Amino acid sequence: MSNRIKHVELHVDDDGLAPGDVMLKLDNVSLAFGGVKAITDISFDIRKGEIRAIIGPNGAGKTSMLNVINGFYHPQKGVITFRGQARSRMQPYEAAASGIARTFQNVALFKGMSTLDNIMSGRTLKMHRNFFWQVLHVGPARNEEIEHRLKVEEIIDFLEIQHIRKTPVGKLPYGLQKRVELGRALAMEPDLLLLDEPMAGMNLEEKEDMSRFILDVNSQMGTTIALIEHDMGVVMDISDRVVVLDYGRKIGDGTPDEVKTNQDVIDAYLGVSH
Amino acid sequence: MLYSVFIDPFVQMAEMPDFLLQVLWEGFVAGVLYALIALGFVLIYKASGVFNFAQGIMVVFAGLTLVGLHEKGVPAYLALVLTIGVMGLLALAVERFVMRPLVNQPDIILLMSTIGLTYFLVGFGEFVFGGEPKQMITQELGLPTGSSAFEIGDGGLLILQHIDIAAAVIALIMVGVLAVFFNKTRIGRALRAVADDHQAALSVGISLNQIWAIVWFAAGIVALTTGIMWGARSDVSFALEIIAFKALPVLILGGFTSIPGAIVGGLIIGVGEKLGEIYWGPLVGGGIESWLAYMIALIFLLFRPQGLFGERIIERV
Amino acid sequence: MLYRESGQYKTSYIADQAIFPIREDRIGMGLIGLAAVCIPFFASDFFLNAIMTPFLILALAAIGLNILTGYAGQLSLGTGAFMGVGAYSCYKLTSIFPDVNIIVLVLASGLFSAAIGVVFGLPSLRIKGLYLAVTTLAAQFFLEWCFIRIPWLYNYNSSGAIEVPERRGFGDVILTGPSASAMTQYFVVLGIVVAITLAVKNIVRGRIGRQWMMIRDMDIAAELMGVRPLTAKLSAFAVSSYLCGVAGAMFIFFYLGAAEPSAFSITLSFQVLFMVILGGLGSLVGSFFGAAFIWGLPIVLRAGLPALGIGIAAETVFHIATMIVGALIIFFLIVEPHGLARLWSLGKEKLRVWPFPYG
Amino acid sequence: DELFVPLFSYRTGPYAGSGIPIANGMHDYLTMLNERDGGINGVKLRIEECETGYDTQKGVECYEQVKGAGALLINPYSTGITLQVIPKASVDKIPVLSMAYGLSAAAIGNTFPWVFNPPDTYWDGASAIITDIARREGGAENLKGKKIGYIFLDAGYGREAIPLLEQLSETMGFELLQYPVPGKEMQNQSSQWLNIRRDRPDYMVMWGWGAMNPTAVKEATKIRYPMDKFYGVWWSGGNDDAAAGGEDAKGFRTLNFHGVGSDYPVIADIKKYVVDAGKSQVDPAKFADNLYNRGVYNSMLIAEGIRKAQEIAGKPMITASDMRNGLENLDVSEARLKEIGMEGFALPMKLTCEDHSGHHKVYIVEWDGKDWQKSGDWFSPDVGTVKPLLQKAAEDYVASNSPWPERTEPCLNK
Amino acid sequence: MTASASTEASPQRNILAVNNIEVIYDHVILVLKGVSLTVPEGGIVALLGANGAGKTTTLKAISNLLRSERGEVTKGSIEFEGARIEAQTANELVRRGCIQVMEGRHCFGHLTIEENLLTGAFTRRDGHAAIKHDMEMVYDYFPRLRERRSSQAGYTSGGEQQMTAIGRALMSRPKMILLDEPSMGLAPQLQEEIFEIVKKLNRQEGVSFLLAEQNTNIALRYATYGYILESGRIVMDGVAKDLRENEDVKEFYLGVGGEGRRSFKNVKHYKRRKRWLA
Ligand SMILES: Nc1ncnc2c1ncn2[C@@H]1O[C@H](COP(=O)(O)OP(=O)(O)OP(=O)(O)O)[C@@H](O)[C@H]1O
Ligand SMILES: Nc1ncnc2c1ncn2[C@@H]1O[C@H](COP(=O)(O)OP(=O)(O)OP(=O)(O)O)[C@@H](O)[C@H]1O
Ligand SMILES: [Mg+2]
Ligand SMILES: [Mg+2]
Repeated sequence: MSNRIKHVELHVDDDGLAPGDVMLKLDNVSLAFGGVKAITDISFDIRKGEIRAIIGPNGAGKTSMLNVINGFYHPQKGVITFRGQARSRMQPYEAAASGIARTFQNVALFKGMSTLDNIMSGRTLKMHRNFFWQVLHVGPARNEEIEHRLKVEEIIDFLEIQHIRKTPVGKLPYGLQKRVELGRALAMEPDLLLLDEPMAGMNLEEKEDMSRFILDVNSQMGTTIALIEHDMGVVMDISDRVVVLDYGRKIGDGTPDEVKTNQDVIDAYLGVSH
Repeated sequence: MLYSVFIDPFVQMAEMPDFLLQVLWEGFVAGVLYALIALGFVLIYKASGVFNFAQGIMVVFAGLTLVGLHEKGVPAYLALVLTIGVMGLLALAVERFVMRPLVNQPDIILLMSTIGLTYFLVGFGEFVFGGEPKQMITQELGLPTGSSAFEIGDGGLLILQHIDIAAAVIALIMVGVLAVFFNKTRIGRALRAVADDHQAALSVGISLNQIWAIVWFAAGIVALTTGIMWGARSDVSFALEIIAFKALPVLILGGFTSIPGAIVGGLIIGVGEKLGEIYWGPLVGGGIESWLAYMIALIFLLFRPQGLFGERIIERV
Repeated sequence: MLYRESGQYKTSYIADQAIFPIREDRIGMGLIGLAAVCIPFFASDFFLNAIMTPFLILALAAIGLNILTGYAGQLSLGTGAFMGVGAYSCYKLTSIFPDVNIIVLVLASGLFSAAIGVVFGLPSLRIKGLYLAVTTLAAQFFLEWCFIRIPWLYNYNSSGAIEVPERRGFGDVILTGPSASAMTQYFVVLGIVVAITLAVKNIVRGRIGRQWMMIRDMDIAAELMGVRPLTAKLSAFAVSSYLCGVAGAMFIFFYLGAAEPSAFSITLSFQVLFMVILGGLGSLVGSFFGAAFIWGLPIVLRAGLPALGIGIAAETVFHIATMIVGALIIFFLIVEPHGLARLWSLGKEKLRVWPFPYG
Repeated sequence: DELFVPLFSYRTGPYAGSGIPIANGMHDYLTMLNERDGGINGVKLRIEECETGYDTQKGVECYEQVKGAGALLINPYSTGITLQVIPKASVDKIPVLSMAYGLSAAAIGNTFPWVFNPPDTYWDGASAIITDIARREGGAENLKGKKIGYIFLDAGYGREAIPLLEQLSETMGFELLQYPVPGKEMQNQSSQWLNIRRDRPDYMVMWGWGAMNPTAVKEATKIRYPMDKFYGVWWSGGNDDAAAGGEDAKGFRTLNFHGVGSDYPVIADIKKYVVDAGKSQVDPAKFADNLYNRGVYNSMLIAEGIRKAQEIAGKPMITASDMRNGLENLDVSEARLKEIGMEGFALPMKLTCEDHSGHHKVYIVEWDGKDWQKSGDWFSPDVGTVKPLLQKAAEDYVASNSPWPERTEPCLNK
Repeated sequence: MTASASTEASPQRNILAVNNIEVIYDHVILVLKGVSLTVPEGGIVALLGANGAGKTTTLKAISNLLRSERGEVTKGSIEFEGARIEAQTANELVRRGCIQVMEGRHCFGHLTIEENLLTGAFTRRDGHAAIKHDMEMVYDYFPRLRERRSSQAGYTSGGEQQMTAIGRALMSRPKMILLDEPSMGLAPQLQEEIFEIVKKLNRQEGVSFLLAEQNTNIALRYATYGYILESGRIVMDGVAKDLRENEDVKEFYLGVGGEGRRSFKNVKHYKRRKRWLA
């Protein structure tokens, strides 16, 4: 298979934000399901270009937080500002269109499709050829397909999953599925990438690989990343800032070192200081 | 136009109250019978997540076996017992040769296998018993026949068939017993677990084989009851199979997993379509009964996508 | 190794994305194509008329349903009625435009069923799975009722049936009506089916097809990746109903020759559904396999069984054929739940590792 | 060699209840000819059933199958299938014998040279029923203002009679109320009968088939409809149909055009050569019931058609187009009836090139709780009304099916 | 086969013995190529290996769940308490006292947490009180579950589901538990806790464990014996302590090279090759 693409092309942002500016901001956001308060009155922000970790015990509301950010849950209270614009009820596909991509805690790949198609599916928003060209599959439609295929091949190379290109993802072992899912999110060339426990179920070596991918995406493509992870080693090593949740509330926010020594955080989550 | 849609039907209802009562009663009876068919579907769906397309044909098959045995000279009650036995065997065979090899397959595949089963039973049933409609042995089974008429107001008449009353009573008892059995017992919980995830159910030691044999048998008994009751209304023949489709809107309205839902859904559909056909049908040329039930169900669904009593469709990432 | 991919390197993505990237497959397809063209010169009229033509037409309907159910994951039991819409539209079109080539009209009639399909597809935005089946059933029964109750649809014929008029095209060849030759009709159907199948293949391997599959496999994730459920689902309904409509029109114009509303009953819907599931959800070749099986097998059995045991009564043959079809459906599902198409590719897989049992 | 006589039949599916006795009757008469006489004029008949399940699609398939195998004629046994095969058979030149069913307009022989519907069309049937009602009311003028309900299978078959009934309702001044029964709701007619109960029609006329009949009879008894005012066309006259209502159905009446019971030499011969010899599928308890006899009558037409064809062709081996001639020149006289053991079983009948139906006399049978009994005499439908309507219907058919082939077949009985 | 050789020598009775099994999916995909392992009575054995090595497949082969995935054991034998079990059904095995916690949680989404736990006790016949008692025990292990006991499992968080899955297995009072990635998605202190529970059940009630775990660090701390699986073959096995000392294991599974713990920030950009494959 082609090895022509050696170099991973950089994605250049055009949203006018400089690295370090606040990209996404949550103010006093609350979300409850019946009696269950998943998120209570949380405020925090994500800055452009950073790796932001979200940690906390099980059921603390981390996943719910990501769901709020990309419009799958609608908070009862609070304001979400993305790139300076306050967002009202936003549908998930609108969030996707505005440049937010994510991976899921329970792998949510398209089970009936191959790895290649899964990653191609990340390009959906970027493809525009209309129905009639698609029917004919000549000229523009085919060129478009190939152009995006090149992009996808870059990602495949980058994630080192060439060998499973044509395998239906349902048959892949768990760890590779997670990797494909990352690839699918990357294919969207998002400005903000939300990762929900990308390293769960991986062994050390694979976690190292994954960390490397995340760091590379962050530094080479300039993608802002929010990441939920339970492996403190990883979180402390690769993230720029960490926010800690417990029972839907924020109990800590700061650099890894600050968080590590925060007594509330140690009591609620870490158990022992790392 | 508006008058004939919104006012006239009600005027008609008020003018002939005895007739309205009769319509409601007929709707009620039809609803009970729909509910009986739906009940068979619910049992199996609840226990395996399988939409048992063959339920309709099982109704015919059970009825035919009963009547067929009787025609061959077996006394009615013995025939009843033997038929129950046959339904038991059928349950075992289905479990062994259809369900067991298809464990953990997607719903639609299981649905398809029951369609295969339908073909098989149609062929087999006609092969053994022939295709002629047979008369249900209502009297021989000691079921009431005849009817009572009640005077209502001046000159109004309400006619109740005894067999219909019996059908309603039996259906209600059946629903009650099954509802208790499936909601209050260990097996009941296991059933719901199986419907959620075959593999996980296996992994906690739930015996799918046993459970499926039990529910298919239960569904067979329900089918037999349905067969007797429908058969008493018309005849036992393969044309009945088509009526089983009516169970679909009933099911959907009640929710696929709810036993009481089946009866409530049945009644809403039964009464709704009778009222619709009698009072509104003439506006568009009649015969709307063939789709009204589905439209009623559709409208309900738009408000409650899981039916009235169905389990919420879980959406979470 | 009778069948292998190794040694066939793709030097471009275009080649990689070809419909048949493997040489053996291309050779196989070539042979099938050749056979399809040659059949009429050897086969009897019965074989063409009663087996091949309806098989092709139903395969197209199965592809239509497959788009909706197999690719977009929306279960539909209304295929029969959508085919009916196509048939009745085509009938009306032929009486309104008697001079237009019938093939154009057949292709146009699909548009009407596409429109109706979209209307009945609207509830799919809220209703899912088996529950959606009831909406399509509503469509099925409602449309069937329309076919009976709207006499304008069948030009006020007293019988309520539609009769296919004689139409000529391509010079003066009789295309439809009782005097059309089996061979002509077969070739017309073959041409339409092959052309549409290729177009569909193009759609499903491109962006639109992927969107359908995304919705099917995990609608929530699809939405989070920017797929609009509205457009994805409705476009599936539209394309699917279009194909069903065209198939329905051909079914009447090139096969039955006349039709009463009962030709488009729920039985037909189920028949097509069987084809799709048995052939393989989400597989175009599968639709052909499924159609061949469900349509061809009973006919072959009915014609073939008496030859085996002399003197079986007609209805016994019928019963036995029904039983065998039922048992075979179950058997195939057990052997391979993903349908004949999957069995086919497993078979190729086996050939690939041959002579070893596995690789 | 053999003459191939295919019989389309249905012993399966929702209509099997009516289909089975008919199929047995047709089959057994022809078998009897084979057994007793060694066929017709020394040529054996090859009798083959093709199972249609009353399904038009399967009917077309059967048609294709027998067409290739050299069928003498098509005997579709379903109005739907008849409608489908009429255009095809006219091109393929195979006669269609749709005995008392199918397209009424096919009686016009000059338009439909290949289709035969003796002894009566549906329109004859409808007109006969109205005639009988008028007789009971003491004259056609007394029908004015009466309500006549028409409950019918909502398919080609049931709708076939509507144009005539509408016409009669206009000319005679009675109100026609229609109660369609969708095919798939045949066994669930409570709505229709509720409506009937509300509308209280003075008479009910039924065009039912298969499982529709017994259900309707039952429902009628349930709403206590006066059964002696409930008429069925000949196809609603199965023994099982009426038996579903049992004693309560007493008085239910249907049209008939052949004998009931087994007191005819022909039936005795069938019993002797076929049933007792174990060559029939008929359930002995149902031997010679009403629809069985109708099957016998149907086969008699086939056999007499063949005989005539052989006579015209001057040789025993005939083709489909010889068969057409035979049917067109069919003339079953009193003497001939006697010869074939059908004296009193049927009336003499005759077809011509112009008239492929004949509009023969019919009579009424009444259910006595256990069996059908002849009630009243043979009488004629109102041919004067029916004929011009048929002519017009045939013209309409030609107009909407243009280009419809001109008749080229010579008329031999001119 | 080093695996069987080393264990045959041990005098302990084995509760589980897997002998040289081969597993094929879909009739063509060979996944396990002769895997042998044993779990001694009262032992905790860890099964380690990279993604796709076949850990899950091995566990499913043991608990007879393969058939429902269209996989089959084509060679070799599996013995539980001395009896062959390959031909048995999954539920029979649970009845005998061997239960599996499946990878990826597999909770019954429409059942509440409490009902989920109760299904775990399906095979038990020792009365309501005993079951109730055990449920309290599970709630004591996982207080979070007590809070959410009446929520439908499908709506709970990933970690909550994982706890439910483990708790459900505990409810059957098994003699042996097959744990597939028990710590996946759990917060760090809970991960530690799970293994404490494992240790406790093992000590107090003599429950044996076979666990497939990616967190090698924890797994080897609690396990008595370990196997390392690579592409469907056992490539190394040994007493846990020895494995922890092994240089390769240290480097690839524990992340402690010669110079102590590596930072994830500075991982190298080339693929390393595992030495034992050489
Ligand atoms: N749709 C919902 N309906 C009801 N409860 C919900 C829903 N979504 C989340 N919850 C509840 O909200 C709480 C927070 O859930 P969330 O998934 O955000 O936790 P989490 O921090 O991601 O935990 P984990 O680390 O275990 O994944 C949990 O108790 C969960 O049960
Ligand atoms: N149902 C299946 N059909 C075909 N192949 C499968 C199937 N399930 C698993 N496999 C293949 O079997 C191999 C082993 O998978 P398995 O899930 O056992 O790995 P694992 O060691 O548990 O990995 P992980 O740590 O990622 O869970 C993988 O290569 C996978 O692709
Ligand atoms: Mg989470
Ligand atoms: Mg695993």
